[in-house]
Amino acid sequence: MKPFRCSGTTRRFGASREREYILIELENVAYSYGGGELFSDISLKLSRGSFHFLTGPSGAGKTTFLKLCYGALVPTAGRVGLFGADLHDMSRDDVAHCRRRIGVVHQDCQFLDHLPVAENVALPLTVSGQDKPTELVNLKELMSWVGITSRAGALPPELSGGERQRVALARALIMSPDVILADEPTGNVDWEMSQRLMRLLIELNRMGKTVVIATHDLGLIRATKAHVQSRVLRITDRRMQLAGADL
Amino acid sequence: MKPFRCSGTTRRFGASREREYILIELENVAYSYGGGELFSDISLKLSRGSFHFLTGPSGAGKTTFLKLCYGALVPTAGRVGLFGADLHDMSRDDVAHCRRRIGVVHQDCQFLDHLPVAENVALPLTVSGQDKPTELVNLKELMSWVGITSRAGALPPELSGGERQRVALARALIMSPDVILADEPTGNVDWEMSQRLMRLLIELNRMGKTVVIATHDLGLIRATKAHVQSRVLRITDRRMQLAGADL
Amino acid sequence: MKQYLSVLKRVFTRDAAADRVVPPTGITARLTLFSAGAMAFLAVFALALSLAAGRLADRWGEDLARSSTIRISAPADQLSAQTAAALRVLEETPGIASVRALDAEEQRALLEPWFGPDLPVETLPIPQLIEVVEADVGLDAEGLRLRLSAEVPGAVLDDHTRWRRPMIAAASRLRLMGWVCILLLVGAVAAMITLAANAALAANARVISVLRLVGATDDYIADAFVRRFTLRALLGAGLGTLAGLLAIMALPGVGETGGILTGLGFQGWHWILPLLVPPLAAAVAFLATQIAARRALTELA
Amino acid sequence: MKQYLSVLKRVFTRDAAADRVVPPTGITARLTLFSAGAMAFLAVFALALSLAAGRLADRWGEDLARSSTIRISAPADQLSAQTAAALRVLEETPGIASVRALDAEEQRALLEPWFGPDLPVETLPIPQLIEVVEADVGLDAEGLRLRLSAEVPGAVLDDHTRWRRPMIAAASRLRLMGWVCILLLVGAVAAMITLAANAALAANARVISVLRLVGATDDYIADAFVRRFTLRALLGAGLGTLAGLLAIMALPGVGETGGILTGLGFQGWHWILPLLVPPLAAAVAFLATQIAARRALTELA
Ligand SMILES: Nc1ncnc2c1ncn2[C@@H]1O[C@H](COP(=O)(O)OP(=O)(O)OP(=O)(O)O)[C@@H](O)[C@H]1O
Ligand SMILES: Nc1ncnc2c1ncn2[C@@H]1O[C@H](COP(=O)(O)OP(=O)(O)OP(=O)(O)O)[C@@H](O)[C@H]1O
Ligand SMILES: [Mg+2]
Ligand SMILES: [Mg+2]
Repeated sequence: MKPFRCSGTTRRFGASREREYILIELENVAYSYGGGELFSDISLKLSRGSFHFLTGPSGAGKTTFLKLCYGALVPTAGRVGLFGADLHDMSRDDVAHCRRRIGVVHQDCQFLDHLPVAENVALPLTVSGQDKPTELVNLKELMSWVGITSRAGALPPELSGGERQRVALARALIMSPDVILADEPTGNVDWEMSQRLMRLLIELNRMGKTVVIATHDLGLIRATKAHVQSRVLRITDRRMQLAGADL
Repeated sequence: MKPFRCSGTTRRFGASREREYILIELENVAYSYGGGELFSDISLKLSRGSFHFLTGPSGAGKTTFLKLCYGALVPTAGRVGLFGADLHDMSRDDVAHCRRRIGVVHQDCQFLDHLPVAENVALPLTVSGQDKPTELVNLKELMSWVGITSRAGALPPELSGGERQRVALARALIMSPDVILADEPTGNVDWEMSQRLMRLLIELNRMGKTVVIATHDLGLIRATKAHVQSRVLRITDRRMQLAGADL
Repeated sequence: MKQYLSVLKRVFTRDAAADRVVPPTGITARLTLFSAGAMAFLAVFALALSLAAGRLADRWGEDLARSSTIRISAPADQLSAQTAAALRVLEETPGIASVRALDAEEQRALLEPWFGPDLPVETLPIPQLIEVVEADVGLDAEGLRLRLSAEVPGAVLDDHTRWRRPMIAAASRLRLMGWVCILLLVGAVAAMITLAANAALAANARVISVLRLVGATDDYIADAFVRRFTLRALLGAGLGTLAGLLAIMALPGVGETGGILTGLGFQGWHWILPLLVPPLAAAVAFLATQIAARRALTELA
Repeated sequence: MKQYLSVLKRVFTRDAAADRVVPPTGITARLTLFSAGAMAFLAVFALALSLAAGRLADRWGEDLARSSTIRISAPADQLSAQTAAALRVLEETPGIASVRALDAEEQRALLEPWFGPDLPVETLPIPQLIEVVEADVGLDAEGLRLRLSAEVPGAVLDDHTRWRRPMIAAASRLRLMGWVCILLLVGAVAAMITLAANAALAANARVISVLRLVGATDDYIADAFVRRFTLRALLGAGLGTLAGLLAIMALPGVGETGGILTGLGFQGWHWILPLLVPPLAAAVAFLATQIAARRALTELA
């Protein structure tokens, strides 16, 4: 495997003291899909070990915001820094290498439909050349935690909606990433399962991972807040606000 | 437009007194995807104007059950009756005509990605040859109710997750179907919007439509039960049970 | 059959609404268009080649098979008598279209390469040549030979068999080559369009399942695709045929002197043949898409 | 260039894990395989045709251009003297490979069709024919004609120009036809494989975006596809070429008597040419997929 190239090759972003601490940084970011601006002037620092919820009405831009955080979209104004490097200065390969440090659960979970579930979960290992036998232990553990062991040999089109989301979560976690971005990871699973998945994410957060979860489920947020110190970000009226005690 | 062929051409199903009343009927139905049986011995009559919730853990078979109800799957045992006709006796065209009387919101909303949202909503009208100008008033009203008027000209891939679900609901309702089957229709929308969508479904139910909603969101079920007389079906342990007052 | 006719009718009845449900552009559209076009272009070429070979073979066949020569070698005083006798025999022989004794001028032209233009044909003891052109029914060469030997002792019938055999073989070989080419191309056209239509349908599997789920009948869905691909193949093959015809007309003509190899082109009613290529391609596309769409549909509930 | 070499190296380094990320089968796979195969098959045919035409043109060119005839018409007593004089002149003329006076037997064979086999050549006042074969450097026909008219008054040089012109034209036309076919097919191969690779990539757009999102580099993704399609085109074209060669060998041979039209096949080092078709197809597929994959990738973030 090649040495990690995400930072170092490009100009450092942020003050050097914060470098180790701030993993993803947005500075006065605005985004527009071509029509009016979806949101503007968003500044945020995601530091190591933080836990954020992202909420807001449907169509407010939660998914768009997460895409900015992993470099799938480039802001129309402002700057995005990933692991200390400015997104603008990063090559496509640099972005690819950064993605290995960011686990993403997409809202519309997409898989390689011709590979069984287990291989889909291991896909980030495969494409980064790390599919060693030692990792397979991890794989088994992860799959049993999200409760898809019995479906390990199935193809993705044969999964139920909730199973797809759990497989997507497992795939996001398999590389043991520094940052976990999950977009409505519990939209299709029942309450017990969603609690179980949240426990997994809380556990990972305790181990130092940065977690951002976009969700519209206020009940989930309330239940989680009891177990972990988290901040709730709300996108409304083209602005991002820190939600107060009203939750 | 051709006369409706869903019933009449094939053998009548059920006793003749119930014919007008029972729209969809399952008799000792079992289903298996090839492995073990997913559920078995389910009997259920969906009568005109009834309101059902369908719940159960992820992977229990909610989506599978709904697919049996609109003829997308054929039961491995037992019989399914659609609008008084036995599914086994129906031709492919009969099934297609029945689908025009059943509005379905799929869990993974799929659209024609090359047509704008408005045309996707009107698609059931187009394929049944009913895209008359009079229907377009309906279309506008429906789109504004589910809150996607501003996105009417967008292409489906440009929608947010919640917007997709609302477009799918609008498409399911455009033909003013007798039966509405919705699979997690509020999995990706916020609480206010989900309440708004439920009000629409309750309103339609009051007008005599049969409604079945598969959801894992117990809060939604509780909130809705206050406004409409509904029954909650739960699939667990390969059986379908009527949930009691514990909800 | 009757079913296909009604489908055909539907295909050529434009339905703007139904047309829109199939994605309009994309790589598979270009693929169908191009493969129909390229194959039509090649088919026109092969057709031209094959027809030219056919004409060539016909011409050789006729020139060589239908004409024989009778050579009368006799003392100068008997020559004209024997010639007259031979002509009499020939006139009574069935299967002969025309008979003509060559005059001195023609004989000189024939001999010129060997003797030069100044040969005094009249003074030489050279034989008289009679050109015999056979009728369509054919000539009984052996019978004629027997009668001639009986009545005109100095006559020798040369029916060119010796020359004919290799030429006929060569011509039929050319013809064969042309037909092999045509067959190959027809096969390639059919396979190519079928595969392109299948690829396009596979790429549109989602469109098909969405349509089926919102209550479209099989006919509606299949027709939308069949119409699209049939018209596309027709257009592509039409353009390809046009390009092929233009290319053939643009090829430098060798003119009359070219002899056996002139005329890689179409003559007379043969012009109709290349015009059959586009409808043929459309028919193949129609069948291929029809079958592929139905197969794709029955896999859906 | 150097970049492409390193990519080439990667392409032929098997990576089982990377291979699995591209869907193994499906219609686009068959499409690539078949279009490469069909086009290779046709290319082999066109190549054979073109080479045969080339050989034919060469042979005619040689047969006709390299040989001339000198006809010596003289009174019987002067004939042998003039013949000897002409041979002397010819021996001194540069650009002549060999010279030979035809003997009576040969002259009789030439004249037989007109006079019959019993012609007493010796007793006739027919001219003496001398066959002249030119050397590679070429013969100055005008100069020779002048010298002959000075030294051998009865000699006439016939350099076959009259015969040669249409034949050469016909031969070059055949050659042209062959090359047009080859060009057409090379173009069709390239376009077909490009389109098939593009269609396959379009069908796999989702695979590409999933791979990109889980952190695969552009090189990894592009290589997986390029490897798949290059090998597939190579296999398809290999099978097509093999089939084409077998078909050509299976065509009935006309043998020596066929003359100008024998030998639709490969001779000598020409056997190497059809073997170049599969690598060529693979190279086209390599470039097409490489370009298409990179284009598809830069559209993704
Ligand atoms: N590719 C695109 N082109 C144009 N507009 C887009 C595109 N993607 C998203 N949008 C629009 O931008 C807005 C924000 O989308 P986004 O997906 O970020 O919303 P969201 O907050 O995730 O909503 P939800 O809760 O429904 O998933 C929506 O109105 C959507 O229609
Ligand atoms: N095509 C298929 N082939 C094989 N197994 C399938 C197929 N479709 C679904 N299954 C399996 O059947 C079970 C029930 O699936 P179903 O989609 O009905 O569940 P569900 O109750 O809708 O779950 P969820 O709440 O997660 O959507 C799941 O375990 C799923 O993996
Ligand atoms: Mg979203
Ligand atoms: Mg489901």
